[in-house]
Amino acid sequence: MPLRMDRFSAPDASLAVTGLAVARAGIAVLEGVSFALSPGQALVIRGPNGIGKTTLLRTLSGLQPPLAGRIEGAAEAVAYAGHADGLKATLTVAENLSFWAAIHGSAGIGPALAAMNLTALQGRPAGSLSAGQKRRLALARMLVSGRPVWVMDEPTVSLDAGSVALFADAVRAHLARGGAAVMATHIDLGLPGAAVLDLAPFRARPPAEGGLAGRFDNGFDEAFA
Amino acid sequence: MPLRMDRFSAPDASLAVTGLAVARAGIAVLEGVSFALSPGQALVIRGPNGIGKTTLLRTLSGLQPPLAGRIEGAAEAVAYAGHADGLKATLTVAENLSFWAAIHGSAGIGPALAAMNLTALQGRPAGSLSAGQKRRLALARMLVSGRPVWVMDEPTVSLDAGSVALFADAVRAHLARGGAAVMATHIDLGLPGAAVLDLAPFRARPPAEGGLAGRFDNGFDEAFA
Amino acid sequence: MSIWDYANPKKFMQTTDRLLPFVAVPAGLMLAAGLLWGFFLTPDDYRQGATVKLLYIHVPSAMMAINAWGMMLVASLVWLIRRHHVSALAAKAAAPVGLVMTLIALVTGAIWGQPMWGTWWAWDPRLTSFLILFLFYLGYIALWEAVENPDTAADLTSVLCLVGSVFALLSRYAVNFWNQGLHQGASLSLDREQNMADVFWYPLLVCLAGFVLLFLTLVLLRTRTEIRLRRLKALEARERMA
Amino acid sequence: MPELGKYAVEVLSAYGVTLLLLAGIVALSLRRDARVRRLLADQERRMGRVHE
Amino acid sequence: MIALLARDLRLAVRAGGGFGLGLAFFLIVTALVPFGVGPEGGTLARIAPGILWVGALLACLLSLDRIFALDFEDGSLDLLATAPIPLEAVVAVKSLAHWLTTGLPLVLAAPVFGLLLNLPGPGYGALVASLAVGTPALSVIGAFGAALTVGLKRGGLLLSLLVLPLYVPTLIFGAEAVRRGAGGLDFATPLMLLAAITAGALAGLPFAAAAAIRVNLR
Amino acid sequence: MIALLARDLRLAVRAGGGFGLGLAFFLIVTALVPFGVGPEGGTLARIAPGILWVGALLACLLSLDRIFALDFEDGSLDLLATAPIPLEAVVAVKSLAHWLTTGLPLVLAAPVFGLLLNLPGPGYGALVASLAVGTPALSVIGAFGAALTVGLKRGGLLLSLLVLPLYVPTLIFGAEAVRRGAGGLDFATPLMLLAAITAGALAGLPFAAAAAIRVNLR
Ligand code: HEM
Ligand SMILES: Nc1ncnc2c1ncn2[C@@H]1O[C@H](COP(=O)(O)OP(=O)(O)OP(=O)(O)O)[C@@H](O)[C@H]1O
Ligand SMILES: Nc1ncnc2c1ncn2[C@@H]1O[C@H](COP(=O)(O)OP(=O)(O)OP(=O)(O)O)[C@@H](O)[C@H]1O
Ligand SMILES: [Mg+2]
Ligand SMILES: [Mg+2]
Repeated sequence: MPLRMDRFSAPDASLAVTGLAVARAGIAVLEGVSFALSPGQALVIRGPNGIGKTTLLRTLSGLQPPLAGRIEGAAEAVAYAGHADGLKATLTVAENLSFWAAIHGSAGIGPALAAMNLTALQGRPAGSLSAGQKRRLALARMLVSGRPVWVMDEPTVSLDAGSVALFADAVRAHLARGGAAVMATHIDLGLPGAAVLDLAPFRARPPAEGGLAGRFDNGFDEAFA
Repeated sequence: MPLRMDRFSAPDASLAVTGLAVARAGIAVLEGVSFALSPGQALVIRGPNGIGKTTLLRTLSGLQPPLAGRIEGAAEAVAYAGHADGLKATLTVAENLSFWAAIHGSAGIGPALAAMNLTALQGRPAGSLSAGQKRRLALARMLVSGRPVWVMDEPTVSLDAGSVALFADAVRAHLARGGAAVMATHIDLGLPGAAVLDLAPFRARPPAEGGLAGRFDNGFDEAFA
Repeated sequence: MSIWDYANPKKFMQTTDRLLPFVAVPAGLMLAAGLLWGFFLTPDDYRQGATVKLLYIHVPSAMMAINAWGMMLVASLVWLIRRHHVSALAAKAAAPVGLVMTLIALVTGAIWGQPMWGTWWAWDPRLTSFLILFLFYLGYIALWEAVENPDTAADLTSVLCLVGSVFALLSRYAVNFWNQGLHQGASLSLDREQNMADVFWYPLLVCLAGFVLLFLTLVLLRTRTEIRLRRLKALEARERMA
Repeated sequence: MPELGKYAVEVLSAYGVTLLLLAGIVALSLRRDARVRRLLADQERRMGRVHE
Repeated sequence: MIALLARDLRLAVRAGGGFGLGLAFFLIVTALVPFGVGPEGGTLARIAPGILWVGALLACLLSLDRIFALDFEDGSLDLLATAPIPLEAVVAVKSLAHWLTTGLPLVLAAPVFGLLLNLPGPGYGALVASLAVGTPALSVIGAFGAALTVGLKRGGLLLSLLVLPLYVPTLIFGAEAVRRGAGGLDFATPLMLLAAITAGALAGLPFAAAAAIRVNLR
Repeated sequence: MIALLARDLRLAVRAGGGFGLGLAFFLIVTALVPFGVGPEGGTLARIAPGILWVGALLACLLSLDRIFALDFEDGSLDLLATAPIPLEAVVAVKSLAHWLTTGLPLVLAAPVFGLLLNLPGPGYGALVASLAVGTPALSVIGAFGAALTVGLKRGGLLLSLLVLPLYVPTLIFGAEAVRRGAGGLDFATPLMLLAAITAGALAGLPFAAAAAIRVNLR
């Protein structure tokens, strides 16, 4: 793989989470989540639909504040890829990727294009790609972000078997360079070494059973006591 | 399963395709595709990203004209579910589904909600569902369409294992009622009885090698010969 | 041999390749002759003074602006009914030329208006309907530019051209209803003798012919470009497929 | 040069603008034609469809 | 069909205001003009008919891209195109929904805005009548423009460019009717012409719009 | 940062016209008013300053939702919010891109539109000066409104409702400057006030807008 082989400078690739609770639209969905991730490690997040994987990953990326608990590790170290691809239909593949490379101050996009098998498509407008091709482009963005912690929400949706293997290679190379990765998924990613965290046990309990309530509710239950 | 058990009235669930060629943006992507589907059968379409699965399915649904070849079977028999879910974020789950039921003149939405495990969510606005919950709702739409041929593009994207099983049950029930289904997918759908069509051999050849050209090109190669 | 044969790109390219010089050269000659004649060799009008010289550019450009839209309408209909690609591309090729003609008519009219009516612009029906025509050209061109797929673009712009023509006629009528206006009536009719003296009339005819030929030249040239561009797109696509 | 009287500015500017616009559309058309020709020739060569 | 109408109306209401927002925009345009033009009553009264019609037109215009773009983006338009109702009917129903949420409130509230601009007394009848007759044409013409631009990513401004020249005849006859009404003259002729435009647009444009949508979905 | 500006400009151009379309809308508004108001030159000249400013304002307004909504819908805004440039800078750059594609062309083309409305001779300088000084404020204020409504599905009309009142001071001083200019009076005072508004908006609003976006993404 023709990727840069230098290790990451600070901020580094470790991430530790203790007693984290996350909320969606003000309602706690997960609580008591703890894990630690050091450079070179990958964590696969599993759990049924609607348990809160997306919410957890957005919180890790600093897009929303945690309801409770601590996240150690800078949000600036995280590169996030969500359900939406964040592509501009009218820009070409190369233009889309160059933009993110420029924003993150990374050098060339050639290696990332090659790693995701997009070199032949680089002149095409992103809007004319198939679903899987779009996803490959979204993943190539992680490579040019130059950030040590990759946080990805169902990265392999729509990918064919060959592309899943490409993706797994890219993640392995990233880990070998001292990076870390957190990925939510329902299917096998082809990363046997990764730790797995099943979120089912952390489903937030209703406040009546001792679960966390939103901040407002705390002062509120008393008011109506 | 509490689904209606009546067989489909006309138009019926058979679909036959001979020598079909399909084009995307005027460029042939597949050619020479032939298959026949009779009531009770399911066909799984496979092939790498960008081969033309989505294009083929849209053509089968009558959303775009074929470049060449014949499709026997009425477009009116087909219910289509694409990559996009077609949900309205501000309507509730029940409202979304009732709308499609009304458009297709079907009766209640209760059985469809139950089949896709959405009954508990029916009062929620669709915009507040997680990715997998949205997909379940999109699939429930097939059940209320009352149409005999289901054409689905990667139906199980974002679904957890339990939901994939629910979906497989729904498809089996549909087949048992005399319906048919065509599904494009990269992963296992849990439908062992289904026929599989790999599209790789049908990739359109360039016109130089005898492949089909767009209509415009026909008079055109000569002009620049 | 029927006229539809020329809708075949091959036939069209071959024919126009030979034809183009025979249109372009007379266009240049007529235009030069008419404009020079009009500018240097005609007398001033006793009322309008030297501004009468604007006649030789204003009237031909105004007529071509309308005729170009008419040609686009015909070409769009041919595309919609017979699906001849060359026809759609010819309509596309004509639009910028029509736009420029409209612009020339507007600008020269405005310049003429200052001495004649004491204002650059008045909401006269003729002027107003030209402004609307200008907008239609802009919208038509913008729609061609905005659509990626050429066949889709051809279909959409053809529909726009049809609907637009109906509404352009309607506007013309509405505008008349709304304001009686300052502008000259049509004097270019067959019984022209009351309206215009021969000294103005003959150079005007030459200019008219020049503008028509220039329009033809440009449309043929631009259609050839569009066909090549279309060809280029198709080849690029094939290359990607291979 | 004919005597244009007090309308010299109007007449000359109108002729000027017209010639400018006409020359503009002609030049644009020619330039675009040349560019497309060149691109097409490149493309045909690249795809090995050489001809005279 | 009724389900589609109900859905579109419900969506408009849920989208935060529905009825209210078209009105609010109309209000703001009519309120901004005095700020721009200055407050003398005479000038305002003279331009009131025109400004009211231009305001109505812009309020319509601003909500046009809602007609199809959202349904296109989330895939619903694909599904509607394959549904058992003809696409022409879909266009017609969606235009109707647009009119009910934008045009109708304008018709009902127009007298109030006339007041803001010092519209002379006899003009109110003409204002309401002309808006009632003319705004359906605005919605249908707008639906046609929206259908043309539906495939294009945020064709908002292109849509305006395409639609506004098509609006000119409606605007002329509408404003003329109000002007005549405000001057105490007979305004039957422009009103009849307005009605003719509306009838023609209603009869023809849904077909053109449906054709455009089919092309755009291809 | 420059990459972001280049991207936004490129997107605006690719979206079919970019620079052209804002202008086209301005043209159409100024052209529609005479259709509504009637063709007499005197009335038109009197209302020209106000209408020109209202037209510029509406042309700006119509393209506002392009500033953030598209980036929100396709997920880019999430990514920009986690990128190594501050969100305040993102807002500022995006406002700048909006001004370059909308405000600047208006400034340059305004004299032509003045012609259409019979703007009296001395008003042209004031028109160009006031638009040049005032339109940046329109873009920044608009970006703030767009930031407030970015989470809401198609908040287009809500956006107009929020933004238009914020535009009123700019409109008043801008139109006043042109009116004074057209009347041959000194227009330095309204121009200074306009400049003050622009400076204040540029200094403060990017922060408010960035905060609003952060809340909306949560
Ligand atoms: C922006 C302003 C103007 C526009 C858009 C305009 C447009 C037109 C059009 C469309 C025609 C019609 C050609 C035809 O139907 O035969 C025409 C002809 C003509 N215009 Fe203008 N005009 C403008 C200003 C003026 C002015 C100010 C004058 C002079 C006082 C003028 C004098 C004429 C004359 C003499 C003709 C020939 C009439 C005929 O033979 O039909 N125009 N113009
Ligand atoms: N905007 C919202 N408003 C209210 N509730 C929401 C909203 N978005 C999500 N939820 C709820 O929050 C919970 C967590 O959603 P989240 O998207 O994190 O789930 P997920 O684990 O990513 O599921 P999936 O596997 O389906 O993507 C779900 O129950 C969902 O219904
Ligand atoms: N709008 C478009 N313009 C040009 N080419 C396109 C367009 N949309 C798709 N294509 C191309 O057409 C081909 C077929 O695309 P299609 O979406 O049918 O693939 P697919 O098999 O569904 O792929 P995936 O598994 O990734 O969804 C692809 O190579 C794609 O790049
Ligand atoms: Mg999720
Ligand atoms: Mg696909």
